[in-house]
Amino acid sequence: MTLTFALAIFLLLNLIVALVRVARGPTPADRLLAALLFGTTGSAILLLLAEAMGQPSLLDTALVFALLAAITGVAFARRAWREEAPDDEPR
Amino acid sequence: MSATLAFDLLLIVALVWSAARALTVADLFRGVVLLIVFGLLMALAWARLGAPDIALAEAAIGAGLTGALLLDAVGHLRAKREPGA
Amino acid sequence: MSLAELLGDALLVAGAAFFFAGTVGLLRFPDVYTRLHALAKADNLGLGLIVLGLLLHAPGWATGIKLVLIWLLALAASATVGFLIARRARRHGIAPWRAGDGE
Amino acid sequence: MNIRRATVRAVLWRGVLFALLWWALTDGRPGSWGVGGVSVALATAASLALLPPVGTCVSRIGLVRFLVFFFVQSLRGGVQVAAFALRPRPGLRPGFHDIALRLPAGLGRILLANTLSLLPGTLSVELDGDRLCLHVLDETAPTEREVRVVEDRLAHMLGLELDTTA
Repeated sequence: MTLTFALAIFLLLNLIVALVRVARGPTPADRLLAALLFGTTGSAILLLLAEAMGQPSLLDTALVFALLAAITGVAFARRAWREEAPDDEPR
Repeated sequence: MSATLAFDLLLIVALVWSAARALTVADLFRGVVLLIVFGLLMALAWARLGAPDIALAEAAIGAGLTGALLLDAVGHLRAKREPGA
Repeated sequence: MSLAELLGDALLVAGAAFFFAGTVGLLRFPDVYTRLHALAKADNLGLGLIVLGLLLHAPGWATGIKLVLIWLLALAASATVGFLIARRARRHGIAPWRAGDGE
Repeated sequence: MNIRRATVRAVLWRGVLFALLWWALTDGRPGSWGVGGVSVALATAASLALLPPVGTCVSRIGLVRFLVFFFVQSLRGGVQVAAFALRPRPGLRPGFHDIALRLPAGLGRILLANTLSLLPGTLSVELDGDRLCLHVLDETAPTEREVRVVEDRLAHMLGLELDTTA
């Protein structure tokens, strides 16, 4: 087991734990954090996979992840979140 | 258990979890967020399967573009509902 | 194993450690603003260290520039999205947690 | 006259930058420069439309100094957040902090807001006119002093005048 692959597994575990937390909420703002998570952790996993699997073209996918984090984040914040979801009580 | 198998199993669990949640959740906004999460995890799965080009397309179209459009649609639906509510 | 590779491995492990700290922060911090702090700072530093570690393994300039570009994009994305989320949250009246409120 | 020279300089610098970007993205393969040339030209045109060249030029020493400062500070920021997260009792004392900016409106302020989000203990929440609202992790920290330092460095890098009366 190479170090890069072990770290990729560790980061995936991190991502999943964080995603479960983000999906719980409680406010819509907490859910939007998923965009940030994938931008950083997702592209880090892809970078490590590119090294571990010897596939440099995965770097392009990581680039798209980082770019999309910005686009979905802006779409989230500017377009979708006009009011509180009915079942979301702000703390 | 080999390292690759561990990674793939984790990914599968996360994929099934996000897909099931996206389908069963009542609130539209949460559903769309979970769909985007599913799309990005799917891109990771394509990367693991050795198909970086499909991973690219999945992340850009499946998660990014579709997600942004659906989020916009949710926003419009809410804006429409607001005056009547 | 050369010194550069050893240093690269150390940087990769350090980067993963910061990602771990970011996740712990996300789980433990009390409100959305403090969670944004955790993600914007710890995760970006983690990604930066991983990029630096991979640079020491990297086979050439083009790959190196691409790696740095990924980090810069992630930085810009977190700063922008973090700002937008925090602004929205405040305009929607999500109250910040204050010391003494209890978790 | 000065404006025209600034434009020429901007076109040259940005063109070189985009060409370098294209080279990196295509892993230096020579066959793609047909599409690449068109892309570089379009990207330069788009960047000129979106961000018109400013009269002042970016100081190179300032840029390097700012980058070094940024790296050191973001390392500090990450360590600080990690310490807060991993301590048995986080001991957070968060709060909002309003600051009057001395930088002129435009690129400088946007860069400042984005930089502060990545620096220790601060997160930009609202940029309204010349007021910047920050969320800080520790209310007792000397936030204002740190913001002034970043402002000075940014102004030095971009060749901007600070409004010291504010």
